[in-house]
Amino acid sequence: MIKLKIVLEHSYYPNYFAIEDIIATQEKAPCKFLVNIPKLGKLNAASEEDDLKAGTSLELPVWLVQQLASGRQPLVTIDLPKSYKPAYREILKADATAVDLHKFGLYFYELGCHIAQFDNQGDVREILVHTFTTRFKQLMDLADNIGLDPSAIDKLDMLERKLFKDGNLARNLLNNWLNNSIIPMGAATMVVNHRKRKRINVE
Amino acid sequence: MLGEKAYSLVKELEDRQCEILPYNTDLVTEIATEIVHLYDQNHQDVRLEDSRTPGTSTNLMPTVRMRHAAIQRNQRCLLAYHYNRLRLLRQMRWEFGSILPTELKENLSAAENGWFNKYSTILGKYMRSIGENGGLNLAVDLKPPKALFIEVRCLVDYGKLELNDGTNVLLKKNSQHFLPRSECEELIRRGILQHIAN
Amino acid sequence: MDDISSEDILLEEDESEMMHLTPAQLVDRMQETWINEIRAPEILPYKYEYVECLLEHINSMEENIETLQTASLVKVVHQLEIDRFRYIIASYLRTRLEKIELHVFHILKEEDTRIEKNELPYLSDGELQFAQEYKNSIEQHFQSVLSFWPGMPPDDWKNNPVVPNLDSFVFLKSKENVEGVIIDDSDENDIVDLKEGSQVILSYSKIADLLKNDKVSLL
Amino acid sequence: MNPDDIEFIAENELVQVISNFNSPVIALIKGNVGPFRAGLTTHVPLWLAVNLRQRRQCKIVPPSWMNVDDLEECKTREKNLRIFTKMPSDHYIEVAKLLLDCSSDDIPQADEIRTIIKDIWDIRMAKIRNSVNSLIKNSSSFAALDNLTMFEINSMMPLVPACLSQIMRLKKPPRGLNTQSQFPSSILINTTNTTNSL
Repeated sequence: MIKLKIVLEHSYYPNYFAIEDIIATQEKAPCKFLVNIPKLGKLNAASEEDDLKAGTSLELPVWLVQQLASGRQPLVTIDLPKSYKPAYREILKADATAVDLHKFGLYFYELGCHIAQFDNQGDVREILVHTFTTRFKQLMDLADNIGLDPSAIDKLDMLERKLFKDGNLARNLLNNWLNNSIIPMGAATMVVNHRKRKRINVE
Repeated sequence: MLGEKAYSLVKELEDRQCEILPYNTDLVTEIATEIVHLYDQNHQDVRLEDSRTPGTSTNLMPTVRMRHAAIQRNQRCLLAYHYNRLRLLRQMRWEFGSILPTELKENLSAAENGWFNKYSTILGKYMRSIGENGGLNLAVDLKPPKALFIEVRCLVDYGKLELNDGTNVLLKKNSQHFLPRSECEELIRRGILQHIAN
Repeated sequence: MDDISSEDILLEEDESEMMHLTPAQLVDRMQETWINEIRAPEILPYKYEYVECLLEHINSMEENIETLQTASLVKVVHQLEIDRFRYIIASYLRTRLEKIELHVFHILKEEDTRIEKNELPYLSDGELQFAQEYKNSIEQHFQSVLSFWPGMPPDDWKNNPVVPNLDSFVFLKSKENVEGVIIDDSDENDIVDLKEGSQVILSYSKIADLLKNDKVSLL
Repeated sequence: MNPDDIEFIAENELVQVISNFNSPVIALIKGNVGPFRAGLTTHVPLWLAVNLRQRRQCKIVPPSWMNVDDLEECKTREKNLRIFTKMPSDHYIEVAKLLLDCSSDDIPQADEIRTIIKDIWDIRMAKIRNSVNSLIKNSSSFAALDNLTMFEINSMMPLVPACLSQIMRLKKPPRGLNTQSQFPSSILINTTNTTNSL
């Protein structure tokens, strides 16, 4: 199938319209309110009051927490989501390759990048880099179809999956090239998809 | 919860780099309603704040700020949904050409249909501007050239194809032909011909 | 007012170079330009002179061989060569178009700055017009999407344009000896010398200028 | 770029052919080819050689390095040294594949050659994987790649540059915030240290 997108050649880099970034920032982080927020009590399911009271602890999406915690007058303080707390960091430091990162956090790296803003010690950033570099060998083996255990793909986080998918596609193209004389021209991706769907509808 | 609908709208696009789903008018309208609602509430509270004597009664600014964050989030999701659909439309223009299959067209909003045609027009204009001799079609020559002629099989009853040298070829389902590569590349991409590599 | 198009300026500037460029050199330059464009994360200055010159060669060759017999060896050989060059040009221009679309707001802003500073533009006239119309089409679409908005919608999306990641890593070959390339921003002493012909991988931002000055080429 | 793009670039390499037809010089845009005299050799670009061979209008003279003895020596050297040795051609793998696919009859011991080249490729790929692994492990911001061919470098794409770019992003303080980077740059490789060199 013909890929018309060259965009793929350049690795993921978040932007305002990036679906991945929007989905990643929907993940939740614990925070504690420093002031009363009148009228927005309904955000706290455990309470029936009209106002959200100072001192309340809630788990809110990162996009919201980020806004409320920054600026000159923060409304909340952020706590690290559990996957980035010391206990979990220790697990990753012990052996990051053994961890099912998908369960750890679907968007472990993306969320981590956002959270790292609020971690002055730099522990989050350090564990992100450590985890990524330690798990790279596994990722490369998967992409290169070496030591096939496809179930390992399920244990990748979303960023790793993306890298795996692009890397694996390229590796398969390369292997095809090495093994075949001519790679025939193919129909465009969307055309093929469209046709498949049509067939399903008919059946 | 704030911004939930907007989130599910964006979620629709996840892992859909190669297909366009029906435009979700209902959800888009609901999100617009949520935004207007938040906006109105903020408007009211800001007015109350303006008339409030400092130090008296409740400070509404934190509430306003929180709602504003939700407004921005809703807007981001809404625009991301539309933007990424335009990117898909762009890809469709390159893959299907300037005329879309009707079933796909039905999945677009009126504004999207308009955008598709607009994009087609400006792209065509650009291609015609290349060089001094009437332009260059960028929708062909997608792969490095190998041979001038290639073996193809026809996948549908397409009808007559007139070649640049004036000869006519009848493209019937399952018929095989030896054709100039440059003249059948587009038909291959559109799934009408299949390239048979030996 | 004198209306000098970007192409005129480029023509003047590169005329001397074009005069002594043989067709073989021209083809090599075009190929290098094409690969650089594919590999660079950002859009590079448009090489008007190579594209235009090569297209001209193609056109006159096509005219020359028109009268030859379709299946004659000479015609086939010429046609094969033409197809190769057409592919390079088409792929080059497609790559640029994709970058223009993806980074349109960013690219147009940079282009404005260049014009203000009297620097050479990066886009061809055709590309610039396309970019502006493409930008307008997106703005119009967004306007219609946001038409329900009470008052003025926030400008967040305009303040956060999609930008190329200049930190992207690239493979490159040095075309001459280059000294003192800084490879890490956090340590200015972290430098490396590139010998002519040496191949390295590093972050694009460190060599963008070298690339634009023709000291290195991407792989 | 796909492998066929790199192959396309490799097709510019010159090879010798023995034509079985006569033709005066053909003035291509890039330069003259021919004259062709039946039974005599002349240099042509690989793309032309392959095309003529497919039309049975020539035999191809294998490049001087394409023989069992030289390649065996090359393989032994590659195996014994930790660094990457210089290959006899900057496009050895593409040239070998193209010639072995279209004209194995013209090349003595074609099957052996195919096997040795595959072995050399495998040895070098294994080296690349090792170097890449330590490169990423140390999250380096620079590596030398001397003596790797374009096709071999391309085999690392997109994964290797993508992962390095991602590491850079994970390390970097978010835009707008002026916190110091926590990680000193680790340079795995400098040009004098060949054992670490990619």
